[in-house]
Amino acid sequence: MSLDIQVKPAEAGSKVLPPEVIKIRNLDFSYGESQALFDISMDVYEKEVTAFIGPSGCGKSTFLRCFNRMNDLIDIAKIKSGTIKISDVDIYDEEIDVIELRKHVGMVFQKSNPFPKSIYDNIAYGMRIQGIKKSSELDSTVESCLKSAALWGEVKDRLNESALGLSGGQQQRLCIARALAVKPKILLMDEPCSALDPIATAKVEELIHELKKNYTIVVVTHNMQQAARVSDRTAFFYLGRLIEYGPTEQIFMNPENSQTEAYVSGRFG
Amino acid sequence: MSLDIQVKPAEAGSKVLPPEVIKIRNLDFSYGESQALFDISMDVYEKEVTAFIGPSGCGKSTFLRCFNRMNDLIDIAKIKSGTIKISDVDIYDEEIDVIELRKHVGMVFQKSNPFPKSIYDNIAYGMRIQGIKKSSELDSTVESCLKSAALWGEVKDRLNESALGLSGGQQQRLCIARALAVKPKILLMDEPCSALDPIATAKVEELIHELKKNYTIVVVTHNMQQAARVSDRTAFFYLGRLIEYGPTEQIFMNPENSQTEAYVSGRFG
Amino acid sequence: MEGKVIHRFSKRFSKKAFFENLILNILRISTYLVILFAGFIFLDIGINGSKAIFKSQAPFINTDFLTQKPETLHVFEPKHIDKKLKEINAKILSTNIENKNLSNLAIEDSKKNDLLIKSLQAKYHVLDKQRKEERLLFSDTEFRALEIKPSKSEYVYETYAYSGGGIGPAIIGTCLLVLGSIAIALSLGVLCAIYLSEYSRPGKVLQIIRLSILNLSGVPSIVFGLFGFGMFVLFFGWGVSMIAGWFTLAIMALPVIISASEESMRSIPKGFREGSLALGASKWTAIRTNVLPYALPGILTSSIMGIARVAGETAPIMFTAAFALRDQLPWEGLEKASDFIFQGVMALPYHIYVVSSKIPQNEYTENMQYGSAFVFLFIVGFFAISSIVLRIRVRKKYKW
Amino acid sequence: MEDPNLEPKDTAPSFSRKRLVLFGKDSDSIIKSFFGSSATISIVVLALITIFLFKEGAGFINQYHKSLKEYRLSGLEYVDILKENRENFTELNRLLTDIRSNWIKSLKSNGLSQSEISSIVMSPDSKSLFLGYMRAGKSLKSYIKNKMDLAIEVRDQHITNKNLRETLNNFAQKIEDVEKFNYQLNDVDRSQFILRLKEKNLNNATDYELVTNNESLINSLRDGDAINSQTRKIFLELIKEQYVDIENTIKPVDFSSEIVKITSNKEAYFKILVGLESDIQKILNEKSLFDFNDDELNKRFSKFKDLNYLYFETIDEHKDKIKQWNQNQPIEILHALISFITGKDWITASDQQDWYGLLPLLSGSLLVSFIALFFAVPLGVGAAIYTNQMASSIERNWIKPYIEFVSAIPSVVIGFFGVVVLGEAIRNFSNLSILSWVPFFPLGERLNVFTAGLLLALMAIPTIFTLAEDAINNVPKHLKEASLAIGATRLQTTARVIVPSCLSAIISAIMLGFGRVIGETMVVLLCAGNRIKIPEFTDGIGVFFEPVHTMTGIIAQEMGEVVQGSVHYRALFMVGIVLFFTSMLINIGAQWIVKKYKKLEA
Amino acid sequence: MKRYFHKELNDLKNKLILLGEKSNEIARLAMDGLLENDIEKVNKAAGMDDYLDDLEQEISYACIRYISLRAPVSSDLRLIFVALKASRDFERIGDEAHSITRKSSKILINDGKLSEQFNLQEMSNLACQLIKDAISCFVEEDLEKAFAVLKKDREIDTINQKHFELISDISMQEKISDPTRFNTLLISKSIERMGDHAKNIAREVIFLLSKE
Amino acid sequence: MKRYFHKELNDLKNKLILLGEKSNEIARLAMDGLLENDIEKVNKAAGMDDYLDDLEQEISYACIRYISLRAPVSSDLRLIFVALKASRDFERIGDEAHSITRKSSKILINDGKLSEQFNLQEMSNLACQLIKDAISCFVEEDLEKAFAVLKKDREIDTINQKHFELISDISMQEKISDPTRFNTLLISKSIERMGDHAKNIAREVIFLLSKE
Ligand SMILES: Nc1ncnc2c1ncn2[C@@H]1O[C@H](COP(=O)(O)OP(=O)(O)OP(=O)(O)O)[C@@H](O)[C@H]1O
Ligand SMILES: Nc1ncnc2c1ncn2[C@@H]1O[C@H](COP(=O)(O)OP(=O)(O)OP(=O)(O)O)[C@@H](O)[C@H]1O
Ligand SMILES: [Mg+2]
Ligand SMILES: [Mg+2]
Ligand SMILES: O=P([O-])([O-])[O-]
Repeated sequence: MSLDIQVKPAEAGSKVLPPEVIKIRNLDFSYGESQALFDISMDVYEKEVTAFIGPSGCGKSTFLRCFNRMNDLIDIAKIKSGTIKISDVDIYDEEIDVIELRKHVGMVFQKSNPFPKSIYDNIAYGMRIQGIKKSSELDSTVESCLKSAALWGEVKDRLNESALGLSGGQQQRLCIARALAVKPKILLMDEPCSALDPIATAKVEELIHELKKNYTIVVVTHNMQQAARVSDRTAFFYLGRLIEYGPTEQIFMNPENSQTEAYVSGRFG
Repeated sequence: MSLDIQVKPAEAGSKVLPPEVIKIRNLDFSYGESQALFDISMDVYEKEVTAFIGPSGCGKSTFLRCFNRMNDLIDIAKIKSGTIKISDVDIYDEEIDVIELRKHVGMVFQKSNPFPKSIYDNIAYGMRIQGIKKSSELDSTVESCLKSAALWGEVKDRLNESALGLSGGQQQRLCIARALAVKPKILLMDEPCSALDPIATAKVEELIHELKKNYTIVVVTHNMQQAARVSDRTAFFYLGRLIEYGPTEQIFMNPENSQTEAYVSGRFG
Repeated sequence: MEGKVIHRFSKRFSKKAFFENLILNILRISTYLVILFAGFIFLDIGINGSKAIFKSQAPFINTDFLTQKPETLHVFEPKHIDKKLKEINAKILSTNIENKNLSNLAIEDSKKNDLLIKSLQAKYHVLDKQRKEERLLFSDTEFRALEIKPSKSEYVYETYAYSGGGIGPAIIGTCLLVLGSIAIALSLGVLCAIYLSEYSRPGKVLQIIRLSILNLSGVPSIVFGLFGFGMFVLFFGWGVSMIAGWFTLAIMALPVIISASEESMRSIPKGFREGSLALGASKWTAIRTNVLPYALPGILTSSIMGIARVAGETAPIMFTAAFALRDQLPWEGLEKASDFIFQGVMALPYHIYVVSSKIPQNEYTENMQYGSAFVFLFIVGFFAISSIVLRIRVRKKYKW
Repeated sequence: MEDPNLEPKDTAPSFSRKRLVLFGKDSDSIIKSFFGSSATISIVVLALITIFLFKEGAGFINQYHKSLKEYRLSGLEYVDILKENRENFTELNRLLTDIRSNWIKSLKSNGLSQSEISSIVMSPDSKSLFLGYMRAGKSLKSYIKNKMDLAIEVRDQHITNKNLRETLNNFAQKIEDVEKFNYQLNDVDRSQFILRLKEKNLNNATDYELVTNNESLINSLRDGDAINSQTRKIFLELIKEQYVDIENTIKPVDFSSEIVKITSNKEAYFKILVGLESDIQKILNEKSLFDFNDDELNKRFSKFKDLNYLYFETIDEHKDKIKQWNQNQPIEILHALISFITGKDWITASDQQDWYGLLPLLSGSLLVSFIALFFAVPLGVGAAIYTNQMASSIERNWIKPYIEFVSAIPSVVIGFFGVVVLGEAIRNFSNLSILSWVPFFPLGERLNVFTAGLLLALMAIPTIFTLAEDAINNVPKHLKEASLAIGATRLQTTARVIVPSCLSAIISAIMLGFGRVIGETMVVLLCAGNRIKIPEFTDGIGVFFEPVHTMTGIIAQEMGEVVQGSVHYRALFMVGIVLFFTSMLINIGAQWIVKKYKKLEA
Repeated sequence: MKRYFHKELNDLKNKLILLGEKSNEIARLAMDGLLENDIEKVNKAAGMDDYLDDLEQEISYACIRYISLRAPVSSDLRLIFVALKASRDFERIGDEAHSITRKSSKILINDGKLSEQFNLQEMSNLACQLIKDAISCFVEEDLEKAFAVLKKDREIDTINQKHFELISDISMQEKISDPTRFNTLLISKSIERMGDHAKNIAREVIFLLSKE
Repeated sequence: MKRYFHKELNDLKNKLILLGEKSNEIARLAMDGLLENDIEKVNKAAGMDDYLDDLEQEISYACIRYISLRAPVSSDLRLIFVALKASRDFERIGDEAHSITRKSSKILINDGKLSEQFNLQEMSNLACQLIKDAISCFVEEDLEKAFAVLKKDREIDTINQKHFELISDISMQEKISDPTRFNTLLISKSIERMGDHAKNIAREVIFLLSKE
């Protein structure tokens, strides 16, 4: 079992590699007959931001949604071969409790999707469905999550207003806070800023940067500048294949693969 | 009558300013009670690309839609004072035929919106509604428009297929071609690339660059990089006011206004 | 147009604009035509019906009409007036015929005849008023209670079925039918909708289910009636009974409720479900907490529409649940509790059908006919309007 | 619930263990199957509807087949062939009478007085023409009437026999039951028993012993005592007696012998025909130059003469038909179905032969739907387009709910309105003297297909309107903007972009409107006039003002009165089946259109 | 709002200041060593050059990294440019100092003493002052100081010119050996180059602050 | 796909090459003027320096413009960097040539002739060759050539070293005057700097091509 694309020790700098949290090996994934991912192997490291970039339809979202088995919701989606291990547990094992997995691996979506409840209830939702009812516990978690999501200051006086009254960027940060409330270790974000304007985007990016102290984050983005800004490691996908994966600096400054280079410098297509 | 913000001759370079096509003077615009634009004066120059940037809700789209009176469709929208002149004709005059105006000022929208017809019919639509029926004339215009939109090569073999089968970027270019078919002089684009991936975006940008040889183009964008790349002149809006307007180089390299500087360098907000 | 600068954008007259205006006006007229026609029906039934419902003195509402059982109306009209009226009528008729037979040349004569007719009509009106004052009206019970019946030599005696009393049992019967059937339809429909919108996977089975629902919604109500008759009344042996009506109506309302509920569940953004699942909710939890609560207003709204539809139908209950006349209220004279659901009831729609097709239209029956129609229209309209208003509100409130 | 010892080690996250399962399935899949089962209800219901319609309707073909067989065997069919000839003659006679009445009218318009007219019309000359012609057919009529009575008698006897045999079967069954030891008398038996005993007492009033015995027996029966072997014997005896009585009343009919009576003297019939022909010929020859002093009438008279000769020519054919008629010719079972579908008559409860033909109902339904759609489609679609695209927002805000509200008016209320107001109004309108030039005005019938069609249009408009408006509304707003931005006018945008992109949905809305119209019951039942006859399409536009009956109407009208299990009952279910499948076809068609054109549009 | 990567910009700036100070230090050491005949100082200065080179490398890398990853515009970008150019200048100052040390050690070994006629003391003071000023005008974003630097540089040039004339003066030949003369000349030239670099830095600061 | 602004990058590259060639030319002219005693050539060379300075300014502006407007990454960005640095080096080459012309004119005025012992001819040939090589390794994207440049530079250093020794040799004193000696020394030093700059350029090309 060996990584096809391995970070050259020299390039990863002299610092020690953090432990891997997600290990993907030789993953083939298909929707019905059409294969969407081909033989992908990579490692996602702890407390780093890993960005997936690549042209539309290259399978970024598909790959991301493998990590918390959101693809289970699509009937024809199927992992043909390969394994995904999170903390050394094969998450596609029969014995896996998907619910627990999803608590462990939080997700934030492209379009912010706050529930039409109050801000407080949005955050408390995740705990409530786990049966936590004690209001003191809820209160403190809501506060800490909102603080982590850098939203506390903006909403602390209107926790009981509807979350739909927030602006787009605030909604997206609320969704992040909501995901934090179930205490995940890993956060997946599928184009979290694509519907936001530059200022809101900046705030979310700031937040991602903040969060990486405590969480392992995987983020899909169409915006190369964003990947460059927020991520520690970047993976470039094309036509369902992982073309290059390495530290973000390397990908943007000295990509090894000419396709990667063409893509990041806008010559691609 | 004087421009509040005038391009300093020195900064516009030694080259002579091209003639103004759109002249806006002291425009106040409101939706019902809430004013959306405040005292805007500026000139749009011929065969240049003018970009509007600014945070969400600052009135870019509103301003753009004033130029072809698309705001007429909104009941509560009203120009409170000020004039917009296109080729020295006040377009908000009583005597204006809006249909003719819109033929003169084409528009391309944020989300590509091809009609559910064939590719050919999409382009021919504009001519047909003007009563042109001769198929030879239609054929030649369709071809030339598709060529101008850099789409001919990609679709020439399937002109009779539905336009909805095209990819997002192709659809957007089709919409541009469709707008060209009625021979406008000015093209307005409201976030034409916001729904596209980087490659499609690049193609559309390429196209805009190409088109500016023959058309005056005004483009609204959230993407500052894009404004920097495609435009000759950039206007920065904030809270319904025009903060700074000048050659793109100036705005991005040496903005005069500190708000502009903060915005373009991501410190804003 | 002197003094005007002609430029690129200036307005010019064109055939196109004229034609456009023409079409616009044609469309506008056709819209208002529909509105007027329907409005006329409302007005006609409203005005005539309110005569039966409202009274000039307190409590202003004719509670008797709304609560009492239908009875036969016994009418005694004074004979002498009746005779005179008939004579006048005959005269008018003959003059009319004469008038018609006159050739076009005899203008003078026809004018004279017209005058004659007019005077006769005036006389008729006076007499008619008198007749109305002198006639005697009794409902069945009143009539039976009479010690001395009016003599037949003085009065012309006629009876009119259903025209006395009120329509109480029919109102009650309709309410019972609607309540029961909606309860059945709603519980089944919502379950079905949950499956379709949340659990179903595209495939043969789903296709068949959808096709069935679609077809079910198009099946004519009379066929539901036939089916209910064949299955519940005969095969299950329930007889003409409320429960047979319930099930027949429920099955009829089912497709409406299923598709409306499904639609309102589908309109909940996918993000709500995904968001919830991604937080570690099980599928059912996600539905329970994040789909149903938001879909509920929509479901209720459309089920009220279902109620309106169910309440308005006649054909399905004609042979399954409705009696033309039943002078006992549903809770009267029951031997066992189960008899309650196994009894036929009166229902407003069927009642209206009966009184408008089986008895003559005249001044004695008209009041009751219009009154029933008005009450019925009011009940159904109430549900319909509340559903429409609710929906508008719901749509405004929930925008995601 | 969780054993702490099972808690995974610190390194392994906790999701590696499945949660509790039930019956080998996790809770989610159990919930899913619960909902799934309730979803299949729609299939089940649809299947049940089909099953029950067929269950009740299926017997129809067999029964109708039997009835048709009897029709042939009993000679009724033969008589009907005879009647065809008579009908032809009657028709001719009617034509002649028509000429006569027109003649009187024309005389009147010429300014002649009543007495003058009658002297002309009643002159011997004309009398011999008109009366003579009528008399010529007298013997024919009486011959046919005679034969018909015979045939009906035979058939009735046959049916009676059939019923009696059924009763006998019942008795035989009962006898068998009683003979078995454990038979318990039920109430009906008991009262019948008592009745029979009383009767016996009356008949044998002299036999005192028997009477007293019977009396005591009656009393014990009245008290509800169980029967002992003795009484059973008596009971059995009585039943058997009854059995024999009934058996005796059966007079078996031998169709082949009975038929002889009917078909026997064909020669006499032919003679009558010859007589008729010569009589007519004579009259016509005599009166060939009869002058009405009116070109129009003369023309009609000469045409009448021509028709008579045509009639003579048919007589030979008629004779052949009579000769060829064969009682024993078998009737295919399919024939019953075909004659249901293509039958032109729907005649029930007649003393001759009942006919269950679909055509008059189907044509009525279609005609009424056509009228309804004729009004509803342009108005509904037009209103939808107007409301969505052209109306101001204030207008839109009330028109939509208003029209939706119209859809909630119960059909019976609309029917009531038609009966009480609209029918009368339309007739009064047609009575206006300004409109007397319209050929079929004034209208004879207050309730006709037009009244019903108009009201049905009102019911279909909301359906069409709502669906079409939704479809138009679903066209993305940006398409409209795009079109306007190119410089199209509002109308061009509507006609070229918006309507085409939702055309399939509009068409399917129209089809669903059609489905609603054809399935509507109460309005047609109340307002269509309920005349069971194929509309006279030869009348031109006048056909739209005839009373008709419809499929839905007939079910609603007759279902309540038929005997359960009779041919008639089953025929109504057959109509139901036809309705069911028609509506299904319409629905599937509507869906198919949407699907097919969605693909094209997409 | 401050973005997290603006901290990187600050770091960069600090590094540049550090580099400036180090280069100033190395220049000082080299000169003092020569003037005070302190071979240790000279050696110390010679040893510091590598550090400076590394620092310049680092800054240059940080700049390229910042540009590729953060796409800076306007003043941020100007800062990067300034960092890039100024670091190069500082590094060159270090280089010149290094070459001074080489020459100094030769002089110290051969002659042990410099002719007092050479105004090296003043020159070196001036150069160091210039470098210091350049740094502080960058740190304090002081446009006037920057212009002052431009002016001062000319003084150094004049002294250098004088040295050249002095050294070609015959009278000098007697006092010190030829190699020492040449080395002194080259040292003077190096100091002049230092002044030039300081001037360049001041120019860049002007570019940074004055929006060109 | 090539984006329209990649043409700008090409223009930039071309400008850089032009600058390189001009700097080579100016170096050649200055040296030839001295060696061939051709005062005209020297003057011509002296006049070209301003042009070079402008070109460098232009390139530098284009770079900053490209970075702010086009946000380049990877090789594009490296090219910009190389352009930025190499243009500076070329400009410096021009400067050195300029200073050579100044010294040359002095020598030509004073002595009129250079000692043949100075191997200036070879040195200048080498330097020009080096500059040429640096340009061509950039144009041809030839990594090997670039490394070759690094090597060759050492030869110039050696010659320069020799000159230093030669000039401090007593025997030289007699043949030519002191100022000429010093000037010659400084010219040699300048040529050596030119070589250094060419070496820098080669280093930058290596950076551009070898992905660091
Ligand atoms: N539910 C699905 N069923 C079938 N094919 C799918 C489905 N979802 C995605 N695909 C296909 O899988 C491929 C990868 O899709 P995916 O959404 O992962 O791309 P992506 O990289 O996220 O693109 P984008 O940037 O547009 O979001 C595409 O070719 C797409 O058509
Ligand atoms: N139809 C409308 N009715 C009322 N207010 C409106 C309408 N459209 C826009 N506005 C308001 O006008 C202001 C300017 O809106 P506009 O859409 O022009 O902003 P924008 O700069 O285009 O923003 P974005 O980048 O989000 O598109 C906003 O405050 C918005 O809320
Ligand atoms: Mg995606
Ligand atoms: Mg906008
Ligand atoms: O490094 P310089 O050659 O410019 O002193």
